[in-house]
Amino acid sequence: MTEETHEHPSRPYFKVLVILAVLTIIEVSVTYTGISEAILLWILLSLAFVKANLVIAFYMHVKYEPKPWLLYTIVFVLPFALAFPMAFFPTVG
Amino acid sequence: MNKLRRKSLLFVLGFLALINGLYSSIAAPNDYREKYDEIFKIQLILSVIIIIMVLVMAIVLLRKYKSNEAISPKEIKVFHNNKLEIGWTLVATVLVLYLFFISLPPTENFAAANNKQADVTISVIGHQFYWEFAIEGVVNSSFTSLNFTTGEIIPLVLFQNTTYLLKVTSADVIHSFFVPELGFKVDAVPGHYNYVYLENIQKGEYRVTCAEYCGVNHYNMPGLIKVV
Amino acid sequence: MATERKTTSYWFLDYKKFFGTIDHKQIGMLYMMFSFVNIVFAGLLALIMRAELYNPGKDFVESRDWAGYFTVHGTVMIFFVVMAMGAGLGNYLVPKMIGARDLYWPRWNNIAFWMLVPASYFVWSSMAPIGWTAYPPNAIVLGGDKVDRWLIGLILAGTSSVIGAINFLLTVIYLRRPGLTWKKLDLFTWSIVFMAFIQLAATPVITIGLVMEFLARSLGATYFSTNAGSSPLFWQHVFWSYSHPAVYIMILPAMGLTSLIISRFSQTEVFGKVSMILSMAAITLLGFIVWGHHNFTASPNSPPGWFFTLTTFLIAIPSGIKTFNWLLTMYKGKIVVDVPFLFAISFVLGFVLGGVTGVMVNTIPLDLVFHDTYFVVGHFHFIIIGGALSAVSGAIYFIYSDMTGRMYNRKLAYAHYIFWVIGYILTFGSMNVLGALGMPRRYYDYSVLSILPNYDMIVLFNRIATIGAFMQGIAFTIFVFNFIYSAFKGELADEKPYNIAIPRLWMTDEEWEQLENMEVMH
Amino acid sequence: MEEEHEHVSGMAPIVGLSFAVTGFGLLEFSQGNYAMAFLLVGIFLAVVVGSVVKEIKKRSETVEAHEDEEVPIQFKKDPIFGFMGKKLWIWIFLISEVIFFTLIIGLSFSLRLVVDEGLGYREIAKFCGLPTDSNLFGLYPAGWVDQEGRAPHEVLDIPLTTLNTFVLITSSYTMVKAHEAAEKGDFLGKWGARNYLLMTAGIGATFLSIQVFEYVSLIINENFTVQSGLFGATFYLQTGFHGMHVLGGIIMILFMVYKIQSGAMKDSSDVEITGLYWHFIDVVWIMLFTLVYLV
Repeated sequence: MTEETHEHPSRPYFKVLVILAVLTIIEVSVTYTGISEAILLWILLSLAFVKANLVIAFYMHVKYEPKPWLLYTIVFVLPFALAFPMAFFPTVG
Repeated sequence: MNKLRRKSLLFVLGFLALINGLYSSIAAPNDYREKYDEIFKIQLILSVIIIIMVLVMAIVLLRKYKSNEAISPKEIKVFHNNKLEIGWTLVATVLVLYLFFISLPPTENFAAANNKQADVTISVIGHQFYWEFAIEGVVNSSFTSLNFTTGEIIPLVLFQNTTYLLKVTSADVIHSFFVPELGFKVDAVPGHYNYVYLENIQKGEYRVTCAEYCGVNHYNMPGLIKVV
Repeated sequence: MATERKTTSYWFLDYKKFFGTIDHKQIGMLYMMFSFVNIVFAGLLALIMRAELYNPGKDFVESRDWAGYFTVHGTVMIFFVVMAMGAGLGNYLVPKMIGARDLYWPRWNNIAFWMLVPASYFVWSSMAPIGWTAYPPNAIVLGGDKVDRWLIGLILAGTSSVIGAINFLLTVIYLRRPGLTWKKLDLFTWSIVFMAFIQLAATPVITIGLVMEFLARSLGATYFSTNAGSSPLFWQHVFWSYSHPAVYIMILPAMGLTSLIISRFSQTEVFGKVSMILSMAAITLLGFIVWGHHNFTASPNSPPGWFFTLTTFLIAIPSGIKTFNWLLTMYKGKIVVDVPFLFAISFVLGFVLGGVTGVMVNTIPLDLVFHDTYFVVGHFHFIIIGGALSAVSGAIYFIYSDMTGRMYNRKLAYAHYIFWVIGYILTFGSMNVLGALGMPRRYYDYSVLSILPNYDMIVLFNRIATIGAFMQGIAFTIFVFNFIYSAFKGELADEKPYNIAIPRLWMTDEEWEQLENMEVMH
Repeated sequence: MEEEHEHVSGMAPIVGLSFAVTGFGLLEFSQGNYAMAFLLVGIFLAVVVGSVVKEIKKRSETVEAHEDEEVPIQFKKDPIFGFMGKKLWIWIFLISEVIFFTLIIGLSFSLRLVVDEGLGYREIAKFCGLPTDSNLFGLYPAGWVDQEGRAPHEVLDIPLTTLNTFVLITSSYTMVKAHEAAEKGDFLGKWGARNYLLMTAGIGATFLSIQVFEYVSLIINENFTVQSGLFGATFYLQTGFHGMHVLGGIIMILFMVYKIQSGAMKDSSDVEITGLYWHFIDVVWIMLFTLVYLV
């Protein structure tokens, strides 16, 4: 693990922080523009998705693991896919 | 071995004949029950065949390969037969899909009850521990299935030539409106309507029971449907 | 071996070891003892219930107590008997199977076990008259702390099972002996992997549900209340999204044990190992999208019943494949007929009987009659008692000499077997008949059904069921007696107690290598 | 280390059995005795903290690494999962957590979708051919509102929560810096892992205090409780569980600080594991903030 870190001496942690902050500001300000809830939902969801994945990729350094996609799939995509129908099927299905 | 095979074959045939005889002698009082009988017969016959097959296979294999000697690890064999495996996977799939597709029409029929037009709509309300019936659109038509002073059961009287839509709900906890002989049950859920469409029921008396645990007197939630 | 046994024999008499052991075998035995204690008392509850039902009318139990009994019987049997047995046998066997010294986290293993004890205390002390499904308006309106105790007990049990699951997964991933690839991993270990995955993935669901019900009871939160726009059916969905996969938590280790025992005692390898693994994977994944089949009569329209019928039917395919693979494992083998093997056959029988009745329950036109009747009770008892508990009993006989250093009494074991099989077929077979005759479950008194045309049959089959239940009671008494008596007085066991070529539990390094180099014959 | 040879652990069963104390705490909670409940849960936490501290102390006294701290002898690089090393367990645990939070947020949001007309679920459902009115939830009140008919943005203090979001994101940043420092072997320096971890814990505590303040003001000023319809009930469920995870994360970070301080920290993997957990909580908050507060 230590060798790998030396290969990436500087990771863009601060940059990510700034991007996250900016995205949050955009999110909050979008809610004050008064567009309809239905569109707002999708804008906010996609912004949140980007933010969440930034944290996962950089702060949880999935991006720097030897098998990023495997990890991402097993830990995030598969459980999400399992839980999603359980969450939404009862009410909206 | 032959003897065993012949015996088991006779046994299976006899059992199937018994089931067939049992089911052709009973006339179902309504549609739901008729479908139930039909599908249950098919499934029962298939089940009996499967169970007998498993038993026969187990007994035959056990008899044939029984030997109480230990062999050395080198002699252990691994058998592998892809064709056989794929074969029975396909058979199982076809069987299962067949069972699924014969169950579809009655399923849809039952689920679509709320879209049907009936002559009379009766709302059925579950209480702890009795049923309340009321004819929709008729004032003061409500009555309970139990006479509280005498403890008598008051029947819900239906006419054979009329079609009914039962609108089932509950006033307190979840109950289930279950008429075994008419082949249906629906849960009575507070704040939520379930529908049952009834037509062409044979004359007779049918016991209503509660099939969802609803409290101490769950077993004693009397009701009666009388068809005249 | 012989010297090692003397030290493992009566370790549990030392209180320090009894509480503090972090050895996987000893914790496995603790799990087994724990579930024995629970099964004895939960079984007694079942016998009391059956005795009450022997005659129609009220005999010697009050209705409210009776309702408490079936709640506790169900909950304890599921969480503290069958699941605990799975965890116990997994603890005992998995490290041996994969050649590890212990589990990955020995200490957490101990913590997970001792968490179960308070959990079972809370469930036992609840005696809540709600049924093990705890459907909301009923479970929420009940006063007192009974239901709260039940909820707390289950939350603790869930936490324990998540810890256990992570431990098993880590063990299998990291502690396999060199050369033991995923492909060579035996079927029991695979079954524990799938079981652990289900525990990991499904337990959060029930935790959320339990917490919601807990808050609804204690703070009046409106998760399931109709006035707030929700529905009591919401709980049913959350609950069954866990509880259906939970059924596979119980049955998967039993499947693994059956594969293990049948192949060992037939002295062959399991027929179609790859398809066995794929079947288990299919069962695991499909298990997460079938929960709606518990709600066909609760809301016939939505969510669409046909979807859940289809997915549930699909589970029948891998189950069928597994059944025939087990049977064909015997083909061209050299079968040593001994107690564990007979119990494995009993598993196959129970599994098939439960399986075909399961297909019936899943067909909606039939479910309209069978749902919440004794048919369902018969169905899942066939799977759990006839299936899972048979396999577990067989496995306990299998590893008995390794656990205690002594041999059980074979005659008593055969008596156990005969009473057990006849008992469960009588009880649960007649329960299936009762359901088809229209007797709903959780009925304290069936004399109210006297207007049904087949009332005589209902009485008759209730009596047969009671007789069968008492036969199972006798069988289990013999088992427990044999277990305890032989541990102290049984004859000392040989190094290899059964006349088998490769009892993998007792394998030497050479045997491991031979097994690993074995080629597949076509 | 005589204990180890006997395969006996004194603390483990005590920790396991002490869950009974939490159970009794919850029981008192359900009966309305909140003081007693917090006392009992406090006792449980004290037992856990005590045993972990004892364990860390014991490890700091031995020179060689503890047996279950090292990847075991039999460890063979698993072809699929082997690359993860010691942090595999937290990833496995996170699978469980992903399902947990997907369900909490998803169940709450799916309830909202059918109740809240404005979100356009009906149009999408019609477009996809799904049932537009769920039979399950027959009696909707109009909209996603509390008992007084207020929508989320009328009840919740969004500027304050935005601030809180910044706070949590910043804590994630300091956490990742702590990991970076730990990987370089800098544990005790001015910009070392310990100080960054302390900073993270402090910022996390700030987040929690703001959340507690928010709860109190919601309950007292706005009369917004778990009984305020589905909106209130699910709001407290989601944010409450998240808050509890933050609390757990802070405790975990403080353990790591103690571990560094006592010299038991041998490599960076523990900091990394704590970090993964902490960042996951951040991810959850990002979704929560969007779906609970903003939409």
